[in-house]
Order: sequence, then structure tokens, then C-alpha cells
Amino acid sequence: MLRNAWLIPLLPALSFVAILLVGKRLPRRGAELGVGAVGASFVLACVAAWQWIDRVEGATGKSEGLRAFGKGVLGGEGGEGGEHAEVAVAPVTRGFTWWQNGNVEFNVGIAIDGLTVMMLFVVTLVSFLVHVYSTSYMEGDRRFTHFYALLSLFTASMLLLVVADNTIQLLVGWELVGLCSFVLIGHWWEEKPNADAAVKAFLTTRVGDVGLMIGIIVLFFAAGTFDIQAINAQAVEGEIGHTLLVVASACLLGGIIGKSGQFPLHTWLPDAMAGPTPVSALIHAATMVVAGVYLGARLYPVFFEGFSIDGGTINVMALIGGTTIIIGAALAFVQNDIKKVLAYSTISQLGYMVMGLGVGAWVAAVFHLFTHAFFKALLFLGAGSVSHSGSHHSFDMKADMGGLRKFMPVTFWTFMIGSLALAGIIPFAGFWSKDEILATAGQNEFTFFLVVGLVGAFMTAAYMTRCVYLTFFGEYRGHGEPHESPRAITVPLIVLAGFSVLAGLVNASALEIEKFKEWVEPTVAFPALEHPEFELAGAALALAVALLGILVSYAYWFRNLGPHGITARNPLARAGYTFLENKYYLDALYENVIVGSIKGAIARASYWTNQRVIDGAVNGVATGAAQVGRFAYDVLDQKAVDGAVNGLAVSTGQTGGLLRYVQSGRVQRYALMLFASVALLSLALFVFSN
Amino acid sequence: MDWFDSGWGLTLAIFLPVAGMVVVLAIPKAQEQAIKIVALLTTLATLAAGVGLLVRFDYDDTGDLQFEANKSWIDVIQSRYHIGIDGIALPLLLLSMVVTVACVIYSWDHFPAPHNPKGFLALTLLLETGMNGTFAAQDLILFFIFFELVLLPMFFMIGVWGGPNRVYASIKFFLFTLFGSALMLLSFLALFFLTEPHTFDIPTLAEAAGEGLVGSTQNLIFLGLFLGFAIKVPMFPFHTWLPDAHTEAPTVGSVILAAVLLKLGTYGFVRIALPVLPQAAEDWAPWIGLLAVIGIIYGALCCLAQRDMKRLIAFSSVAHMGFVMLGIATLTDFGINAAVFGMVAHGLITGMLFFLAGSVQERYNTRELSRLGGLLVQAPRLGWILGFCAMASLGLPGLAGFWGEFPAILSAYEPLEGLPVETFRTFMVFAAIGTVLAAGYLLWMFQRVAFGEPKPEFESAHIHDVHAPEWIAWTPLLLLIVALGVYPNLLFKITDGAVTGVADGVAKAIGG
Amino acid sequence: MNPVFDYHALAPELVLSGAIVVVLVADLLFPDREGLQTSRLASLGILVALVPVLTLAIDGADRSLFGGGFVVDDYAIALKAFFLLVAYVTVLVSADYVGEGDYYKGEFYFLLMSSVLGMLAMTSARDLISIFVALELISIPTFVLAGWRKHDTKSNEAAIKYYLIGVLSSAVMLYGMSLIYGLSGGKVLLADIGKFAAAGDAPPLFAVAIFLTLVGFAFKVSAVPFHFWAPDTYEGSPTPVTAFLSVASKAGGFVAILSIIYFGFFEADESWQPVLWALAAASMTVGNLTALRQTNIVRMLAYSSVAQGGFILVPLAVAQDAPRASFEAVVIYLFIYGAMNLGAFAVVIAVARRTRSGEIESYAGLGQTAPVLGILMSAFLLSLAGIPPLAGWFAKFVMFRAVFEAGGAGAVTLGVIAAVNSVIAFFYYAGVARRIWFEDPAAELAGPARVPAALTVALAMSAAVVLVIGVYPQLFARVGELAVPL
Amino acid sequence: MIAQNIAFWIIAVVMAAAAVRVVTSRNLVHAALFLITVLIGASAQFIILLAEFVGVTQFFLYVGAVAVLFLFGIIVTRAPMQPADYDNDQRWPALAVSLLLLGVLVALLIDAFGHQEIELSDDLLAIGRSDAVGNSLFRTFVVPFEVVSMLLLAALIGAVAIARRD
Amino acid sequence: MALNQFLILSAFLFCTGVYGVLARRNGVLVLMSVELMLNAVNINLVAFSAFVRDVGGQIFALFVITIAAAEVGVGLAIVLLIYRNLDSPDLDRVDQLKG
Repeated sequence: MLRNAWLIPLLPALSFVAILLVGKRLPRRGAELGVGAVGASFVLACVAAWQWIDRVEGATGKSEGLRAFGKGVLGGEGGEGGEHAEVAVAPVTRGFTWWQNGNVEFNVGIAIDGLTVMMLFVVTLVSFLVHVYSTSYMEGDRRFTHFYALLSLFTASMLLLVVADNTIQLLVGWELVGLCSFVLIGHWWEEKPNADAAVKAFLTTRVGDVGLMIGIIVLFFAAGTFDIQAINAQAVEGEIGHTLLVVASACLLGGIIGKSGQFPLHTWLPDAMAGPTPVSALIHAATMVVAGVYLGARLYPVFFEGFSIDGGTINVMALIGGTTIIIGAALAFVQNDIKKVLAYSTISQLGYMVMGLGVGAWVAAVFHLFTHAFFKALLFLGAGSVSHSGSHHSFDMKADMGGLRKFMPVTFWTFMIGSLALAGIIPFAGFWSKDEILATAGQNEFTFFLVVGLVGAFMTAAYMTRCVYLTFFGEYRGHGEPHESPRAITVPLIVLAGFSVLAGLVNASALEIEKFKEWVEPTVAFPALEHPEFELAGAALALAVALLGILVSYAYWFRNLGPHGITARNPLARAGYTFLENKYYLDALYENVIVGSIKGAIARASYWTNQRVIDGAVNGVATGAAQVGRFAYDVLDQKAVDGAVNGLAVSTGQTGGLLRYVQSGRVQRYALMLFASVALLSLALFVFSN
Repeated sequence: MDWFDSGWGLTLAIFLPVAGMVVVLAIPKAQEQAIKIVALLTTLATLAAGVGLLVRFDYDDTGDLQFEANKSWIDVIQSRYHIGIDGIALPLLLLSMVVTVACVIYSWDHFPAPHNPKGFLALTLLLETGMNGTFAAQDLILFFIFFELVLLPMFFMIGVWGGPNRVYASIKFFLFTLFGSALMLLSFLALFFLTEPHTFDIPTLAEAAGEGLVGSTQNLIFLGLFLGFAIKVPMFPFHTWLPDAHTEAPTVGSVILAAVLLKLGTYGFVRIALPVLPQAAEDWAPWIGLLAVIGIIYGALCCLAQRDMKRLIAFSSVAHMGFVMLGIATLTDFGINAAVFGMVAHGLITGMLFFLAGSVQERYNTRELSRLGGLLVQAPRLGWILGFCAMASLGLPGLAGFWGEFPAILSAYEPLEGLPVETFRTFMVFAAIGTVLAAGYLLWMFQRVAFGEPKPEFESAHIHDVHAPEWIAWTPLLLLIVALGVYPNLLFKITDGAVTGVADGVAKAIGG
Repeated sequence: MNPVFDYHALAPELVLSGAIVVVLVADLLFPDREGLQTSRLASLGILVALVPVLTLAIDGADRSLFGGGFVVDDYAIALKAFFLLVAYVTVLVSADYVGEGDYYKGEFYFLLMSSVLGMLAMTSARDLISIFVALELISIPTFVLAGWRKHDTKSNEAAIKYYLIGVLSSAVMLYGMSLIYGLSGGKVLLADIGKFAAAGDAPPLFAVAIFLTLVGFAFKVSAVPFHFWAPDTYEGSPTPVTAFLSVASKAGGFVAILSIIYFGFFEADESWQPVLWALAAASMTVGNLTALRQTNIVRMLAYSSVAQGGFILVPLAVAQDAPRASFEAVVIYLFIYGAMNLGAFAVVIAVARRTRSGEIESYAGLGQTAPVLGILMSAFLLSLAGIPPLAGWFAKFVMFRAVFEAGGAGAVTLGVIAAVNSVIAFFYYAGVARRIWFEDPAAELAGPARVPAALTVALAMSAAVVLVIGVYPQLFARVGELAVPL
Repeated sequence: MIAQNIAFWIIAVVMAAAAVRVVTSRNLVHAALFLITVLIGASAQFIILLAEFVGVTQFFLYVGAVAVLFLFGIIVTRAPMQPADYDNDQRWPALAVSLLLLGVLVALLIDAFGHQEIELSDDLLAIGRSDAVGNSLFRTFVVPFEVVSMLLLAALIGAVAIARRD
Repeated sequence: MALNQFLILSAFLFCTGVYGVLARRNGVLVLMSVELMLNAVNINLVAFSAFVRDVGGQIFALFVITIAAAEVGVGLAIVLLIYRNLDSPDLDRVDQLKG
């Protein structure tokens, strides 16, 4: 299956064409084609994953692949443990020359390695679930078939991007995915805001794509080929000049910032929520936005050398990741729209992944990508289910939700699991992956980023609790009678909830299960990264911070108490309390410093800056371009260039007019001019000839 | 069928339209149906000849001339009737034939304002001869004749069937191009006299590669050629005729103008200017690159300021031709290949855009973006085709536009050695920024026209969706855009040999 | 040493003289009011005169009589044929015009044919006296023809202006010729003058003398600043006469210049080349610029013919450095210019018959009312502008070729001026085409719609030349190449 | 030789004065008479130069025919007898141009023929005689002669055609 | 006898003729001035003929005389025509055609 993994992207592509042609006339108007195709791809992806695991296990002398996995998960003898012999497991590549221009060949092909297999599995799974989910969510939509056609096209292009073995194919997939997001965001393009959001999304990502394009060109001329494996190999061996690598990685980072909504090009993501929720779930949570991170992971050697990540110095990548975490989390606080909260949360989590890559935590970042896809998709689909059957398609938590716990138990519990996973509480997936990133940051002497990570974790936990409270607890503020969503919606939620729980175990470092690392981390052409040992203190600290976040938010929202009750229940707080005798002083600290600040100034300020400064800047660029365009057209084009040409024509006309006066009509005046010229010319000839 | 290979096939392809024109002129004005059928049959026959050429074309040495004919024409001035096509000329020739067939079908039942199908179709056929001839000519004077032959029909087409301000636009169009071609003729003559065995023959001149000429004269001659072709492309300072010509031209007129006529300029650079005067080409390349990049950015900026849909598309073709010229300016085979591909892609895509603009105008009889809206609501298929073409035009990978722009930007990174590398890399960055601007104005236009609700003015108007002649005319073009986008090797296989020949010639002459 | 008289050499002139007398006498014997018989007789006479020219051409031997004063070589034969054909078309064009006018018919053709006789004599004249006499014989009948419409003050004005400037110019020319006669030591024959010029020790007076002689021809060719008479005379005189003036008598002037420069002063080029350079540049520019703003079609064609005269002078201005090419260029340009201009004037006459007005506005919508005339007029005008595939491009091309073969700074600047001028020229030529095609017909028809038979034949002949030569210029090019006597 | 010189100068002065009067006189008939004086002077000059045939032709043809023609012209156009101003508005520029031209020509002539002399020997007489002129006229210049005959015919008929009153 | 004296006399006559043509209003007077110019040419020709001892100049003079006569004839006819239509031979009145 590995060798012909190209089937996986092909199936959705075929279903796209089929739906376009015959979709309207099918009984379920194209839905069955979409679901079927993606389902088949999912199965193929699992088979591919299985074969890849077999390949890795076989190579590392382990016994049969899956059983090893089985034992690992059930916590049997905790796996043979210890470092597996570093055995190079080459990715399966297959391709042929696509076209040839001058002495340069462009080939198309697939390169399957751990990362690809993981991505295939995630993309096909989430896409399949979204397909199933949309059959009922999008029921009765005017352009139902059109929606499914594009979903298939999106899945096909995402898969094309993932399996790409050369940068050009990656760029093709990258842009096609951008196109699908443009069309899907603008799915209900009747209302102007939707259309604007779609255009804004496409343009901002397009700005990033310029960086990607130039990065690819620089890499092509530096490494002499588009082939990713070759580029990585040359980067690792240091055959490419350092300056070239710096330039290339800077440009590629531009692409990542654009696509994965990192600071400052993140403003399009919240607006993209204008699209239908399944779209937000699939594209703006699980798959497309992580394309940037995937690019970072896939071409990691370039970034590793380019930003000299192992040197411990603060590099740009980590910095951007960090800032995005803080900004995303901060902004999530002040949103009343549940999807906007989740959007900012996605931005923040993507910040984690980019920071992870930035600090050398390749496995952790990819693992976080893996887990995040599940619980973020779950949260979005949950939000969708809430709006679908709870608040009549409104996403405003304050106005139309609250107290849905009683009416929508399945959605409630799945949403709870998702939030806990996102907050990073112990048994759930989020904890393992986020903790891994913080641990690596800590060990690679990136203490600054460790702190940033912790603050982020705290804020994530806080705003998720707020969100859960506003949606599910308190009285029902909306009108109409909320009811549980139909099975087609709840089943995907349950499946995703399951994954949100179990996914973490694949790489639970606490339980020495390193399966994920073994399977996914590329061994060929990859910089040697040291993997953090699990140490209890760090994990505990992270967990504590998360719990603290939940408690703070819980106290404020659930009990509507001031913060005074907190110290009684929390051991750490009690230790702190005994330390700070003046209780009043602590409460004051809570009142205005932490809770006040969180709810008050910082959040609102950051939202204000976000809207005015950053979003304003991005819109400003657009309107600025229009003004410059107007100037260029009116003044430069019409006046200067065109004016000159017309001026020339008019002046020739005028000289023509003047000459007409010379033709006076008086014959003797003609004779005068005749003899005058004879005399003058004779004089000239006489003077010049001797 | 060797008569076909020995030059008769190509002569047929060139002069069949004129024969059709004569027949059309013979038919009395009243029998419009007969006229239309004759015109359609002629263009289809020409296309058949074109396909014949394609089939019998020998693909493993696309470099040298095929279907050659070399008869005496005016031996007083040593100018011969020397025609032949290679890898570069064949695709453009086919492009011109396909576009003309599409135009004839498109205007089947709605001819522009002063209803005179006889005159209109006669001019279109004459236009096709001019275009086919220019691409097949291998003799400077023959090239000049066909190059100028194209002017007359387009002048009358814009002038008679144009919009309100048509007279100014048609005369401006003609004067610009006439001025350019007058100087070009001077350069041809200079070339004729300064080459050792006085000849107008392009292949012989290309072999000589201007080695008899000292640098300064080469540059002077190149100046004439540059002006002649740059005005036609159009490049930055000489482009002001294009928006006016397009805004006023009838739909079919601007389709042919955009799809094929602009390519005469760039084809001229690749066929004549570069191979014949390589040293001068090397000196001029940075300047051409600079003007190309200015064209890209300037064109895009002007697009953002447009209120008329057709004028916006016109400026967009100034920007796109900037990419083509950037590809040529690098003087590498990689760049020129991208340029030739860009020519064909731009021809198909902008041709389609102008068809769509024409259809929109025919339905809403306005092109004001402010008054248009909600096209997807009223004519969904038309709306989505417009979306498809806008995406192709902004260079979305997977469609033809991308393989024209991206390799051009890629080639700008590494121009022929001897050319200033840093400047070309700055050009590359600006060109990449150009793609964003392109995305900007095209999506902005698409959003204004297609998305949203139809304006109250047209709320109740019955807007019919795409009907038969439009479908028949457009499907081949759309299929070609997708085919070239998905599998670009269709075209690169043809052009690669020929372009490598040209590029090696230039490199050898400069290097040697 | 009584020379064995070679009558064959003189055959064309003799036959034409015979025809002239026949036309004169026929008109006396059976006077007919509508003048059709006389015009048919005249055209027959011209065709008969064409026969000896063909026999001479077939014979092919160069003949020289009267000590070299009268030479019949390829150059002379080619141009005699040209003049006779132009005369034939002029007669066709004027047949109906004169017929319908209330003027005295008889002498019109007599005067026309005598002027043509002068042109035939000019082509073979190889000495000062013959050239002078031939030139006068071309001019004097046309002075009268210009004033043919006796009761119309405009025609009188045209005649007096043409006469006065003509006589003055010939006086200046004579003065120049007398000086040359004196300086060259009593030589009248151009060949002898050529030897003297080759000697090169001539005083500055010789250069001035050459210039003064050229003034006579500059007037005939209406080169600036000796062109002032042309627009007024063209507008005033009857249109067929204008056509005759703008083509035949102008060609006569060019033949004179060709003969006197190539056979006479060729070696003294530093004296006549700058003069011709100045005349050419001035004529092109002034002619084209003034034509931009004209509202009357005939006045516009007058300035256009001044400009075209300038274009023909360009090769002459570089003759020294490229003798063969420039001679060929002038001859070919004359042939094509003749066809184009005659065609244009034929259409002007046809349209004037319909709309009774010479204004360009009256051409509005001609494309719809009379499409064939519209197509023909556009073809002739755009051919004058030099747009391929019409014949004009080859004329312009051959001119540019001569300029470039000469090379040198002066020649190239003249080439660029010519290029710029051809662009300016396009503007007013297209102006008329614009009126014909882009505007709707204004006034309704004032005259008969049908185009008379003779006029149609004339239109067909010139249109044939313009289209065929445009596509396959080899015919004229061959003749041009043959005609070069060097 | 001196006699001819003296004769030349007397006639030259008379001719010059008469010429100036022609172009400045206020009476048409006077102008015509002065013109006739100039013509006769010219004929005399030819005789001095021993070109007797041309001198005689000049006398008869010009003085006889052309002068008479002018008088007819004056009569037919009913020119007023009393003196009137016949100068138009461009008198001064005309004077300037003609003086400039005169200056240039004289300078050139002096430069070219400054010291040339005509010696009036008797073989010169042989050239001027009628038989020499006739002989050359009908041997080398026959064609111009025939052409002139056609020219005179054309001029005659042309003048009559347009002067008729019909 | 100096050749130049004839040439200068002829130049003088020529320029007086030029002045006459440019400055005189009446058509007949202008024609007279033209005659002056042609006579100047004749003097030139005959003087040169005598100087170079060749009969050509005199024959040229003869032709000039005859053609001058023809020209005057036609000239007067045209002036008569103008007189008849504009009832005055003045050339100033003749300026309908201009521009």
C-alpha cells in the first residue's frame, strides 16, 4: 500500500469530479459519494499506517508491529524500554518526471514516511467524520452538492500536499487548499461579510505564499533540486551555504505565518468562522491551518540549520510561536461567539506547535498537531451541534446558550472531554503533547519559552472553562426548546472524544511509551535531536498550572464568588497563603492583578489592538493598495504617460494649423517667399561652398 | 501527403482564411446565414490544417524549422517567401486558430452594434491570416508585412463596431503600433545592410548572431526592434493604447487583441531580437527586466483603481505580459520556456476573461463594477466560469496560468551569467509580490461581480445563463486551460527543443 | 554627314503628334456637344502611341540621336509607357467630367495630349535646351487647363497662381541654365556638363547655378518652399486636371531632376545633395503637418502630394552614396504613387458627382451608401500611408532601402524623419477612412448615384495596380531595376 | 574694341534706367514704352556681340510682337490713363529680396568671371551669322524645334480657348 | 570688352524684374517684369555664347524668345479672364483660395 499511496489523494479527487457531474441527480445529492470516497481513503490510510509501523518495527528488530503497540498501550511490561537502536528507515518514494523545461526536470510523486502516514491518518479521519457530520448539519442547504464537491476537492488537495515528495507539488497542494478554503468560507456568499472574509482569508494566505514561493526558489537553486529528501539531506550535511538557509527558512516561515495564522497574519482565521461549522472544524482547526506546521516539520533540517535551533539562542520561529500563544489565548477571553473563542484557541495551539518546532521539540510539536486535530475538531463539531439544535444557528454564548447540559448530554460530555484535553489535564491527549513541548523547551535551556508555555496553558484552561460555563451551565437564555442533535452529529463527537482520550497514550512519556516518536520521527536526513527524559516535577507543574486556571475560572464563573475561597481547596495556594500571611494582600493580588487583568484591561486592550492595529494594518494595506492604484492610474497613467501622447498629437495638430496661415492665398506673397528662399539658399551655398 | 510537409500545408494554414474572406465578400450582404457558415467552415478548415501540422510535427527535433517553404518573392530586395514553424511558433499558431474559431462561434447570433456580419467576419478572417502569417514567417520583410497586415482589420473592427469613444481608441491603437513598426522596419533594413551576405532571412541572421556588428550599432538596431515589439507587447511606458483599445473594442475584437495580437510582440523578441542580436540582448536584458517588473506592479496597481470590468482585464494583461517579458529578459532557456508557456496560457485565459466580460455586458449592458453584482445568483454557471478564469488568471497552480508565472519568477533568480544577478533577484521578489496584487484585484473583481445579491436595478431583469454558442466557443478553451494546468508537459515538450536552441545560441554568442 | 534618320526612335512622339492633330481636326469637322467622341478618340490616340513604345521596348536597343541630345533607353521607354498610361487614365477620368460640364470640349483633350507629348520628349531629352523646351510644353497647356472653367473665379485664380509661379520658376531655371552653359564652357549636352562637373574645380557660382536650375523642377514637383501654388491650384482647377497635375506633371518634374542629376551634375554632389536633402525634409514635414487640419478633400490630397513629393525626393537626396538603389527607388515610387493618386482622385470625382461637395464631411457614411467606393478610397489612402498589404508599403520600403544603403548620418536622420512623417501622414489618411466607415451618412445624395463606365474602368485599373503590386511587388521592382541606365 | 565698349556702356545705362522706370512708373503706357526701350537696347547689345541673327529676331519678335501684345493688354483691360499707384503692400520686402539677390549674384559673378574678356574677332561674326545658327539649329536641335512648334500651337489654341467670350 | 559687364547688366535686369513681379499690383505690369527677367537671361546666353565661341547659347536664346512670346500670350489671356470676372486685373483681389 505504501508504494501506491497516491491512491489516497486520487479517490477524493475522483469523487469531486463525480459529484460535480452527477451529484445533483444522486439520491443523497452527492453526499454518499463524498462520504464513500473519504471513507475508502481513510481505510487505505490505516493500511498505509499499519504497513509503515510494520516497516519501522521490522527495521528496529522488534517483534510484530501491532502487538508491540498493543502491549505498549495496555501498559504491559511497559515495552522493552530503553533507547531503540537508531536504525535508518528510509521513506518510500515513488514518482516520475512531470515535465521538463530546459535542463530542469519537474517530477511528481509521493514520499511516505512516519510524518506523512500520521498526517494521512489524521486528515482522512477528521475529513471522514466531518463528511458524516455534514450530512445532517448541512441538511437543506441550497448548495448541498456544491458543498460536498468542494469538501472532496479540499481533502484531495490536502492529501496531495501531505504526500508531496517535492516542493512544487507541495506548493500546488498548498494553493489548491487555499482556493478550497476561499470558496468554502464564502459558501453563503449572499451576505457581504462572508464574501469579504473569504477574500481576506485568500489574500492574507496569498501574502504568506509569496514567502513560500521565494523560499522554494531559493532552496531549488541552493540544492539544485525540488526533491524534499535531497534538500533535507544536503541541509543536514551542511552542503548548502548558511546564508542561503537563513534566507530560505525566513521566507518559508513567512509562508507558515500566513497559512497557520501566526502573528501578525492571524487576523483572517477568526473572520474565517463565517464559513459553515464543518468547514471550520475540518479546515480551520484540523487540517489546513496545520499545513504550515507540516511544512515546518517536513523541511525541518532547513529550519534547524537556518535558525540554528540547537544553539539555544532565541530564534525567530520560537519567538513567533510564543507571541501567538499569548495573543491567541488573551483574545479568546473576550469573545462572545463560541466559534471565535475556538478560533483564537486554535491560533494559540498552533503557536505551541510552531514554538515546539522552534525549540527543537520536533516530536512534541508533531504529536501536539496529532492530538490537537482530534480535540479541536471535536470542540468545533460540538459547537456546531450546540448551534444546530441548541441555539438556532446562533453562536453567541451570552445571548442564546447556557444550561444546555440538561438538554444535550452527549454534546455536553463530549465538549467537556474536548475542553479538558485542550486544557491539558492528565489523562487526556492534550496533556501529553503540551507537556512534551514544555519539557523539551525546559531541557533545551529555552526557559523563557517554558514560562510562556505555562502562562499559555493557564489562560487556555481559564478561557475554556469560561466557554463551557457560558454554554452548558446556568439557565438557558435562548428562546425555543434545545434538544439533543441527531445521531449523525453525535456519533462523530463520540468517536473524536474517544480519540481525544486515547490519542495521548501513543506517546505517553510518563509511561515510557515512545511509540509515536519511533514511528513518526524521520531517521533519514534529519538532525539529531535529544529527546527529553520524562521528569515528574515539570509535568506536575504544568498540570498544576492548568488546574489552577480551571479553578480560578470555575470560582469566578460557577460560584460567582470572589476569589477568597480559592486558597482553602488548593494545596499549593495554601502553601502560598501560609507564606503570605496577609490574606488581604493575596486577595487584592487576585482581585485586580490576575482576574481583573485577565477579564479586564489586558484582554480588552489586546482585542482593541488586534482589531485596530493588526487587523487595521492588514485592511489598511488593502485599502492603501487601492489608493496607490488610484493614484498610479489617474495621475501617472492618464495624466503623465497618456497625457504626453495626447499632448504630442495635439501639438502636431496645432503646428499644422499654424502652417495654414502661411498659405495666405496672395500669389505675390508666394512669389516673395519663393524668391526669398532662392536668395537665402544661394547665399548659404555661396558661403559654404568655398 | 508529402505535399503537406513541403510547405504547402503551412501556406494553406496561412492563406485559407483570406480565401474564405474573398468568398464571404462575394456573398451578398442579405444572406447572413450563408456568410456565417462560410466563415465558420474556413476557420474550421484552417484549424484542421493546424491540427495536421500538429500531428505531422516531428517532436524529437522541435528546434529546427519544419514544413518549410522557401520560394522567391521580391528578389530585387533579396526578400524571399520563406515560411516555416518550429517548437515556438507551432503552439502560438494553434492558439490563433483555436481563438478565431471560438470567436466566430461566439458571435454566431449576436453581432456587435452596427449589424454587419459580412464586414465583421471578413475582417476576422483577414486578421487570422495576418496572425498565422506572422508566426510562420521566416523572412524579415514577410514578418513585417504580416505584422502590419494585422493592424488594418483591428483598426476597422475597433473603429466601426467599437464603443462610444471608439474613434480615439482605434486611431491611438494604430498610431502607436505604426510608429513602433516603422522603427522596426528601419532596424530590419539596418540588419539587411550590415550583415555580410545581404539577407532578410531570419535563420541565416540567427546563425550569424550579429557577429559582424560592433556593440554600439547592435544596440542601436536593437533599440528599433525593442520599440517595435515593446509597443506591441505592451511594455510599461508604451502601454496606454491597450486599455483604450480594449474598452472600446467589440468582444471578439478584444479577445483576438488580447489572446493573439499581444503575442506578436513577445514572439518577435524570441524569434528575432534575441537570436539575431545576442550581445545587444545581453546589454538590454536588465532594462527589459526592469520595465517588465514595473509593468507587473504598475499594471496591478492600475487594476485596483478601475471601475470598468474590461479595462481592469486590459490592465491585468499588461501585468501578465510583464511576467512573460521577465522570463525572456533572463535569456535562459528556462525563462524563455516559461515565457512561451505564459504567452499561450495568457492567450487562453485572458481570451476567456474578455469573452466573459462581453457576455456580462451583453446581459447587463453595463461593465460598471459598481452596478454589477450577484452574478452567481442570476447566472450561476457564468459566475463559476468567471471564478474559474479569475483563479486561472491569478496563477492558481493546477491551472495554465501558474506554469506561465511561477517558472518565470523562478528563472529570474538565476539569469544568464553575465547579467546582474542581484537586480534580477530583486525583480523576482517584486514579481512574486505582483502575484499577490494579481490575486487582490482579480478576487476583488470576482467578489464585486459574482458574490452578493444582484443590485435592485437588475433584480427583476431576466438574465439568461450560458447558452449554446457560448458553451461551444468556451469549452475548448476551458479544457485547454485545465489540460495545460494539470499536464504542462503537453506544451513544454513542444517548445523545449526550440527554446534551448535559441537560448544556447544567445549564450554561445555572449559567452564566446 | 546627313544622319540616316532613325524614325523608330521618334515613333512614339510622332504618333502622338499625329493623334493630337487628328483630335483637333475631328473636333472642328463634326462638333458634338457632349464631347464623348472626342474623349474616345483621344484615348484611342494614346493607346496607338503606346504601340511604338512597346516595339521599342521589345527591340531593346539603346538609341541615341542628334549627338546624344535625344536618347531612347530602357529608362526613357519605361517612363514613356508610364506617362501614356497615366494620360489614358486621365482621359478616362475626365471623359464624363468634361462631358457634363458646360465647357468647350474640343481643346481640352488637345491641350492634355500636347502636355503628354512634352512629357514623352522630356524622358528622352539629354540636353539643357530639350529639357527646357519639354518642360515648357508640359507646363503651358496645363496653365490653360487649370483655368478651364472660365466663369468660375476659383478656376481663374488657380490658373493665374499656377501660371505666375510657373513662369517665375522657369525664369529662375533659365538663369541657372545660362550660368551653367557659361561655366561649363559652352556645353549644352548633359554628358559634357557631367565631365565639367567631374573636374570639380568649378567656382561656387556653379553650385548656385545648379540650385537655380533645380528651382524650376522643384516648382514642378511642388517641393517646399516652391509648393505654395499647389493647394490653391489643385482646389481651383477641374478635378481631372488636378489629377493630371498631381501625377503626370509632377512625374515630369521628377524625370527632369533624374536626368539632370544623374546625367549632368552627378559628380558635383556636395552642391546638389544638401539642397535636395533640405527640400525633401521640408516637403515631407510641411506637407504632412498642414494636411492634418484640412477640411477639403482636394486640398488635403494637394498637401499629401507635396508630402509624397518629399518622400520621392528622399532617395534623390542620398543618390551619390547609393546611385542604383535611389534611381530605382524614385522610379518605383513614381509608378506606385501614380496609381495610388490617380485612383484617389478618380474616387474624389465619383463622390463629387454624388454629393456635389469637396468637403471631407461629405464622405461621412460612404461605407454604407456606396461600400465599393468606400473600400476603394480607404485602400488608396491607406496605400498612400504605406500600410501593407497595399502597394504603398513597397514604395516606402524601397525608399527606406535606398536611405539605408547610403548609410551615413545625413541619410539616417532623413530616414527617421521619413518614418515619423509616415506616422503623422497616417493620421489624416485614416481621418478620411474614419469618416467613411465610422460615421453615419449625413446628407442625402445630391447627384446621380451611378458611377459612369469610364470612371469605373479607371478605378479598376488603379485598384488593380494598388492591390496586386502590394502583394507581389516583383512586377514593378523588375521594371524599376531594368530602368536604371547606370 | 573701345568703340564697342563705349556703345555698350551707353546702351547699358539707358537699359538700366528704362528697366527701373518700368517697375516704378505710375502710368501703364509709360511702363510699356520703357519696356520697349529695354528690348531695343537688348537687341543692340546682341548686335554688339556680333550675334546678328538673334539681335534681329529679338528686335522683330519682341519689339514688334510682344510689345504690341502688351499694348493690346493695356487697352483690353481698360487701364486708367491718369497716373495711379500700382504698387502693392509688399513693396519694401520685395525691394529687400531683389537687392539681396542682386548682391549675391554680382558677388558670385565677379568671383567666377572676374577677369574674363570677350575679344570680338571676326570668326565670332561667323558664329553669329544666320547660316551658322540655322545649320546648328536644324542639325542638333531639331527635336526641340519640332517641340517648340507644337508648343506654340498649343499656346495659341489655349489662349484663344480661354479668352473667347462664349 | 569684359564678359562680366554683360553678366552684371543681366543680373541687374533680372533683379529689377523680380522686384517688378513682387511689388506691382497690376497683372500686365507683372507680365512686363517677367519679360524683363527673360531678357536678362537672353543677354546672359548671348554673352556666354560670344565668350566661348559656340553657337549653342544663341540657339538657346532663340528658343527662350519664342517661348517667352508664347508665355506672354497665355499670360495675357489669363489676366484678361481675371479682368473679365473680377473687373480689375489687380492680383491682390485674387485670394479666395487659402488655408
